[in-house]
Amino acid sequence: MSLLYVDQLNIKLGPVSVLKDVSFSLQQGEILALTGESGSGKSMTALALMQLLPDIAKTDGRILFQREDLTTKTEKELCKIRGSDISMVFQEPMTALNPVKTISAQVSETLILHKGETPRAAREKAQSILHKVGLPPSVVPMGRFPHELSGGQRQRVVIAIAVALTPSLLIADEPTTALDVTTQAQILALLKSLVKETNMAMILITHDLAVVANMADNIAIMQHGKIVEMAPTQTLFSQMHHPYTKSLFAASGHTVNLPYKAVNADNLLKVTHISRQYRLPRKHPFEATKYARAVSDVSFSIDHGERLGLVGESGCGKSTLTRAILGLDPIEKGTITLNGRDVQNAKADVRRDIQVVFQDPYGSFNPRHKVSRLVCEPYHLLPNAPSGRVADDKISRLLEDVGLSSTDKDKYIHEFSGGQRQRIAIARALIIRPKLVIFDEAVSALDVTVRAQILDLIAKLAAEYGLSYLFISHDLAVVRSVTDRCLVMRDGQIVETGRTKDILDNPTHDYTKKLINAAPKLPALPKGITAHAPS
Amino acid sequence: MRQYRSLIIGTFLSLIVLIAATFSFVWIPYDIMQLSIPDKLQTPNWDHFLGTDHFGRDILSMIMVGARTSLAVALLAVGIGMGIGVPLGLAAATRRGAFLDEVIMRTNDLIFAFPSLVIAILITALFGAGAMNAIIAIGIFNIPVFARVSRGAALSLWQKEFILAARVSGKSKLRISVEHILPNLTNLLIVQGTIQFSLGILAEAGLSYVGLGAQPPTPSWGRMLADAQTMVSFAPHLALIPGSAIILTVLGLNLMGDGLRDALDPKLRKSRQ
Amino acid sequence: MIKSKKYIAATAIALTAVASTSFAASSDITVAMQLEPPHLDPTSAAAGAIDSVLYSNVFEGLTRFASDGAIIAGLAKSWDISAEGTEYTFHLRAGVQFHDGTGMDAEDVKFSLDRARSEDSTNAQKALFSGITDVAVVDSTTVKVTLDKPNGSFLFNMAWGDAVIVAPESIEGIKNNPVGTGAFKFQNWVQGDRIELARNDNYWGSAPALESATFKFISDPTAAFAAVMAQDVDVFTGFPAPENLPQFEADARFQVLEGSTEGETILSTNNKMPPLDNVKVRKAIAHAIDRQAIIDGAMFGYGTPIGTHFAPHHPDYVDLTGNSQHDPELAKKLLAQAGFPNGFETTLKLPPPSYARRGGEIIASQLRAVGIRAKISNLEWAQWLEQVFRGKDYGLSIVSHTEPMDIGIYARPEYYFQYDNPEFQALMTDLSATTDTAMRSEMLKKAQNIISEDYVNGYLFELAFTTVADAKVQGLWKNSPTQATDLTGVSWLD
Amino acid sequence: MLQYAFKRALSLCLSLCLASVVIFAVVEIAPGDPASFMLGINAQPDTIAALRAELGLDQGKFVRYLEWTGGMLRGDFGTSYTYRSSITDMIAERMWISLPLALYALALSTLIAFPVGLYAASTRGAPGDVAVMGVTQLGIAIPNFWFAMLLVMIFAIKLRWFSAGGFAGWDDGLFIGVKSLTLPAIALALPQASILSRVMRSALIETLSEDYIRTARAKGLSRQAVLWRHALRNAMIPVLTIIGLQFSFLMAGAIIIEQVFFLPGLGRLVFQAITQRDLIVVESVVMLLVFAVISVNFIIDLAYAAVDPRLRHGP
Repeated sequence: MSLLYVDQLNIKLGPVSVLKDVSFSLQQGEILALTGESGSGKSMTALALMQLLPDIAKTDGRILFQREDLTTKTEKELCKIRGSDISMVFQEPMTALNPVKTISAQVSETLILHKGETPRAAREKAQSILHKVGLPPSVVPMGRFPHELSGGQRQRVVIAIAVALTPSLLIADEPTTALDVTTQAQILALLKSLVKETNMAMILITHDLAVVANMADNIAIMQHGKIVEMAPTQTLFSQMHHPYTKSLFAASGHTVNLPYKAVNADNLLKVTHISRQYRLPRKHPFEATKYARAVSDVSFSIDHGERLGLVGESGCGKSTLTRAILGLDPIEKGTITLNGRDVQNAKADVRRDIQVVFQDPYGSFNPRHKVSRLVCEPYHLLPNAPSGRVADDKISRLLEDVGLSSTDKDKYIHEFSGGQRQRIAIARALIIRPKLVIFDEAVSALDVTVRAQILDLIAKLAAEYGLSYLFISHDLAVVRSVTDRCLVMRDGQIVETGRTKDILDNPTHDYTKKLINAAPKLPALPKGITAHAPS
Repeated sequence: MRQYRSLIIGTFLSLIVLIAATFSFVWIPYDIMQLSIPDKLQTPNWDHFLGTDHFGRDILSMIMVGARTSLAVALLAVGIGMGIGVPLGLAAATRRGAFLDEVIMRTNDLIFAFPSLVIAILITALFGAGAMNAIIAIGIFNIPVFARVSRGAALSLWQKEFILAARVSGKSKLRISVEHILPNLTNLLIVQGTIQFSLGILAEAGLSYVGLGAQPPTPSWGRMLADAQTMVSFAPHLALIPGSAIILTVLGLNLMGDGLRDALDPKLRKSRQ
Repeated sequence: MIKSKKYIAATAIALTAVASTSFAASSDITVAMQLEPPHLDPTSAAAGAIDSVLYSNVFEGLTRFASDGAIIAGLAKSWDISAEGTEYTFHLRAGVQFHDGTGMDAEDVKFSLDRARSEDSTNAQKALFSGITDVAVVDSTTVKVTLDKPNGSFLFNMAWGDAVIVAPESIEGIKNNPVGTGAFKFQNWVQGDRIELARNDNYWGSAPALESATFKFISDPTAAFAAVMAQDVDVFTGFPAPENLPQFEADARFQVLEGSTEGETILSTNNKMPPLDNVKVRKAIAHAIDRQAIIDGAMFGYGTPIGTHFAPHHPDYVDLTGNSQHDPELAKKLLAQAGFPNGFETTLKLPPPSYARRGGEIIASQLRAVGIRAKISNLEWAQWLEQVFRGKDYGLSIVSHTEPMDIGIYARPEYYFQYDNPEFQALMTDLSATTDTAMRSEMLKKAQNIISEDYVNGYLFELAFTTVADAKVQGLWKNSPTQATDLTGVSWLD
Repeated sequence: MLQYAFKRALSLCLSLCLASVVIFAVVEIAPGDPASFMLGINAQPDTIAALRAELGLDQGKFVRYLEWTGGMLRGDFGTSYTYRSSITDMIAERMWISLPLALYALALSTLIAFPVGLYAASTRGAPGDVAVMGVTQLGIAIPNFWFAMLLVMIFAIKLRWFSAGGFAGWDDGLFIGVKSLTLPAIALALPQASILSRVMRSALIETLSEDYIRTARAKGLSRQAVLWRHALRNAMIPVLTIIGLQFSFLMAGAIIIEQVFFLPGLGRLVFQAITQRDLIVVESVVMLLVFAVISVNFIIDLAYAAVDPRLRHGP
C-alpha cells in the first residue's frame, strides 16, 4: 500500500473548479514532481494535502495518507499530522518565517508542539537539525532573526522546520523559485539528500522542468486543475503523449531563430568606468559612514545593431546599471554616452533613443489609462509627436506587429494576460523607434510557453527593426538564445565578457563556471518535439 | 451582495442626511428664525414630528438645517486637508529622503504632536468662534493626515515600473505626479476623505458643543446638544434627537468609507473570491 | 459567581455613595457655585467669585452689606461724619485679630485704604477710593478719612469686597493664602475643584454654627444639576440653569430661594454708532423687544422686568416698563420715521452667560421681526472686554450690570455705551454731593426717568438670584446685594 | 538599537524646540489682554498698566519667550497671570487627575479591545464578528461627550451609583479616587476601545494572511495557537501606534469630558486659561501636552523595536 493515495480529488473555490479528478499515489522514499504553469492547480494540490485550503473551498474525493482519509479528519487530528507526519516547504523564504521570532524558536516550536519537549531540550535538538540542513551555529547563531539571514539560509531554516520530526511526507512548493541558481542547486541537493537519508516521500512542486528532470522519480504534468500526464521521469522524457506536455517541454528548451550578427565596432552606447555606491546605515551615530558599492568601475559598449546580454545573480548590480543607463539614477564616477552624448541629465533628444521593457507585466502600466495612451507615452520625448489619426494608425500597426489586435488599443490593461502585457510593453518601447532597447528581466516573470512566444517576438522584431538591445537576465538559457555577446556580472563588477556562445560553452572565469554548472539542465528532447514555440 | 452590505447601508444613511440638508434649502416644516416661546419644549407630536426646543423652534427643521452646517464644515475641512495635504505629500514623495521631504514630514509630525482638540479650541477661542474658524481649525489637522497618506502611497507607486517607464519617457516628476500618481491615489483619497469627513462632523459637533462652532442663529447639531444639556432631565428628546443625527451620519459615513475601501481595493476584492 | 461578584461591587459602590452624603450633615456644609476665583485677593481683581467665597466669611470691611442690602457696621463699630461731609472718623472694634493671630488696628485700615488708592494699585474698583485725600491714624482704634468733597455713598463704597481690611504682614501671600478677620479661616484650595474654610474660634462676633465649609466650583450647568440632584453638594448659590429649578421645587429634598440681585440685565447699545445714535431707532428697538418672552425663554420665568437701570427692590425704584411696551408695529413706524423703513444691520455681541446667549437669540429674532438684522457673535469675556467694553466696537450687546447702585455709569460719556448727556451728568454730580435722603431719592427717580426716556439701552430684566439648597439648610442669604455667600448665619435644621 | 534610540531622541528635541516657537507665536498674536480680563469693567487704565507691569507683560516678546523656555528647561513654567501661583504646581496637581484618567481609560480601552479584536479576527465573517464589528462602528460614531451625558443621567442621577462628577482626591484612599474617575474613563474609553478593536482585528486579519502563518499552520499549530503565538505579536505594530495616539488623545482630548464631569484636570485648566487669557498657562500646558505626545511616540518607537527585531538596526 502506498504512503499517499489521492483519489478523484475535486476542489471548488466558490463557483470555480480548481482541481478536477486529481488522482495519484506516492511510495515511501519516492519523489513526485508536480509541474505545470501558473494556475494549473499545483499549489492547490499541496494545500489540499495539508488540508490548509481556504475556508470557502469545497472538497470532493479522498486523500488517503497512511490509509486514513485526511478529508474526514477533524481539525484537531489534522494538527497532530501536520508538521509531524506531513510537512511543507514554501516558495518564498523571505516571508515564510515569522519576522519577530528567532530561528531557534521557530524550529523548536515544532518539537515542543508535537513531542512535548522542554524548551531547553527542543533548543538543543533544533540546533542539531539546523546543523544538519547546513546552518552550523558557528556560521549562523541560533539567536538570529530571519531578517539577518540570506534567502538561501532562510530556506534552509524553513526546511529545518519541515524535517525536524522526520515526516513521512514532505511537500516542497516551488522551494527554489525565489532563489539564485547557485543557491537553488544547494537547496535541491539538500532536499535530495534528506529524502535519501530518511526515506521520506517528497512531492516537489515546480514550474521548472529542468529542476524536475534531475530530482524526481515520477512526474505529473498539470494543466487547468487536471493531471494530464503522469509517468516515471525517464519514461516521460522519452515518450510523452499529451500535446500539452509536449508543448511545455518544447517551450522550456526553446531557442529562437536569431542568427549571430557580426557588427563593426561602431559604438552606440559606451559605458566608461562607472561606479555607484550606497551609504550604509551607521551602527552608532559617530561611526564613519560606510558605503556599499553597487557598481564598481564598469566599462562596456554596445555597437549599432548589437544584441548584448547581461547575466548575474540578484544583488550583482544589474538594476543599478540599468537605471544609470536610463538616466534615472545618478552615477558617481565615469560616463555613459549614447552616440557620443552623455545620458546623465540628458535632454529629450538623447533620451528618445533608449527605451526599456521591465520585468513585471502587472506593475508596468498605469491601470487607469487605456492601451492607446499607455503605448504612446514615449511620444512625450518627440518634438512633433504624431497625434489624432496618424498616431492612431501607428499604434494600430505597432499592436499588430507585436501580435495584438488594433482594437486592443481601447482596452484597459487589466483586460490582458501577462504575456499580452509584455507585448504591449514592447510596443511602448518601440513606438518612437529607439536606437537601444533595454530588456530588464523582461521574460523572467512569464510562464514557459508565454516566455517562448515573447522571445520569438523579440527575435522577430530584432530582425525587422534592426534593434540593438541590452538583454538583462539571470537565466543563461534565455541569454544564450537571444544575444550575440554577453557580460557576466558579479558584486558590481564585470567578470567575463565575450561572444555568448563562447562564454556559455567555454567559460573561463570561476564564477561563470559555477553559474553554468548550477543551472539545472533539461535532458535532450525526444524526437518530434520541435524547438519552436507552440503557437 | 453581502460584501457590499456596509456600502449599501452607509450610502443609504449618508444619502438621507444629504437629502435632508439639500432639501432644507427649498423647504423646511417651520421657519427656524421665528422663535415661539409659548410653544417651547413640546415632545414629538403631529404638528412637530420631533417636538420643539426651548425657544419653541421645530426640531425637525433645526436638524435639517443643522445637517447643512455639519456637512459644510466637515466638507470644507476635508477640502482644506486634501487641497494642501495631497500636493505636499506628492511633493515629499518625489524627493524621498531629501530636504524637502524631511521638512514636510517633520512639519507633519509636529502638527500631529499637537493635541488637536485643544488647538482647535485655542484657535476658535482666540480668533473668534464661528463656522469659518472651526473649518480652519479642523482643516489644519486634516493636512498632515492627507499628506502622510498620499506620500506613503505615492512612495510605493514611485517604485512601480510604470512610473519608471514614464520617467524613461522623459516626463518631469511634477507631470508624473499629476498624470500617474494622483489618479492612482483617488481610491485611497476617497476612502480617507470619507473617514476624515466623518471625523470632521464629530469635531464640529465637539466644537459647537463647547460653543465654538457655527454661531446662532445658524443651527448646528453640536450646539443643539449643548443647549439641550441642562434640559435632558425633563426633555430628553432635545438631546436624543441631535445625538442620533450625529451618530447616524457618522455611522453612515464610516460604513460607506469601509464599504468603499473594500469595493475599491482590488487586493481585498480578490481575496474575497 | 462572576455575576454575584459584580452585584457585590455595585452594591458597595452604591453604599459608599449613600454613606458619603449622609455624613455631610450637622456641622459642615458644601456650597457649590459656578465660577472659581482666579486667586484669593478681593482687593486686586474684578472677579466676583472671590467675594462669593471670601466676603464676610474671611474678609471684612469697615462697613458691610446686610442680607437686605442695608449698610451696617463691620470692623468699624461706629463712625462720625463731619458737618461738611468730608471727614469720616471710624471707631474700630477692639481686640479683633487676623487669622494669623496679629491684631487688627487703625494701622491696618490705613494700610488697606492707602494700598487701594496708591499709584501702582491693582484694585479693580479704584474709583471707590478716588475721593480720599488722606487716611490718618488717630489712635489704635480710630481712623480719620478725609475726602476731597462730600460723597453720599462713601459708607456704601467701604462695604464693597474691594475695600476689605487686609494686614501688611500677610499681604505677600494673600493671593493663595488669604488672611482676614472673618468668622472663617482659609484652610485649603484645590485649584479647579474646591476651597475649604474652617471656623475661626477667635472671631470677635457671634460664633457661626458651622465648623467648616467647602466651596466647590462647578461651571457646567449639567454637572451642577447632577451634583445637586445626587446631593453631592448641600447648597448651590447662583444656580446656573433656571430651566432645572422647577424640578428642584417639586422635590421635597430641596428648597429653592429666588432672591433679587443688583444685576440690571440690559441690551447695551452703542449710542455713538449710527444708526443707534438716533433716539428714534433706540426707541424702536425698545418697542420691538418682548421682555416677557426673554424672561420666559432665556430665564424660564425667573427675573423681574425693568424699564430703567435701577434695581426694582430699591425703595427709590420707578417702574418705567411702560415706556417700552412690546409693540412691533410702533417699532416699525418709528424706524420708518428715523429713515429706516427696511430696517438696518447691526452687531449683537454676546458674553458667555446663558442669559446673554439665550437672550441674544431671542432678541435677534424679535428684532428681525421689525426688520433689524442683528448679527450674533458669541464672545469670551476677555474678547468681550477687548472688543465691546474697551474697543466700543459693537452695535448691541447684552450684559448684566451687577454692581450695586451703578446708575452713575450713565454720567460717563467714555463708558462703553457712550451716552453723553450733560443734564444727566450734572444731576449725578449734584447727587454725590447730596446727603439728604429725600433729595437723593428725588434725584435718583429723575435720573431713572432720563435714561429711560432717552432709551439709552434696552432695559430687560433684573437678574434673579436663585439658590438651590438642601431643605434642611437655613440662614442663607436670599437676596444678593453684593456677590457674597455669607455663611455666618447658616446652620442645619435638625 | 542604541543608534535608533539616539536618532529618535534627537528628533524629539528638535520637535520640542519647534513646538515651543509655534505655541508661543500662536498664543501671543491672539487678541485679548489678561490684565484687562482680571480687572473687569470698572478698572481704570492706570490700574491695568500697573498690573501689566506686575505680570511682566510690558516686556518684549523675545525676552518673554526666552524667559519662558529657559524656565521650562529648569522645570519652572512660571507664574500664572490670573491665579498668581506657580504653574508647575498647578500642572503637577492636575496631572494627578489627567494622568490617572488617561491611564485608566487606556487600560479600559485596551482591556476591552484586545479580547474583542481577537474574538472578531478569529471568527472572521461569522455572525459574532459581524455583530461585534457593528457595535464598534456605533461606538466610533458616538460623540464621547454625548455618551458622557448619558452616563451621568443614568448612573449618577437615576441610579446614583457614582457621583455626577468632581474629583474626590486621592487622600481618601485609592478606591474613592478611582471611583470618581470611573464614569469619565468609561466615556473616554468606549469610543477608543471601538477604534482599537477594529485596528486589532484588521491587523490580525492582515497578519493571518502572511506566509509565515501558513508555515506555522503547516507545523501543526491550530488556528487559535497561530493567532496567539504568531499573529498577535506581529499585529502589535499598528496596535501600538493606535495606543500611542490614544494616549495623547486621552491626555488632551479629555478636555470636553473633564468639562462634563467637572474634573479639575489639565484639559479643564487649559480651557479655563484660554477663556481667561491666562496665556502663559495656555502655552505651558500645550507645551507639556506636546511633550507628552512626542515622548509617548518616542516610547512607542522603542516599543516597535522591542516587538520587531527588524527595526533594531534599521535607519
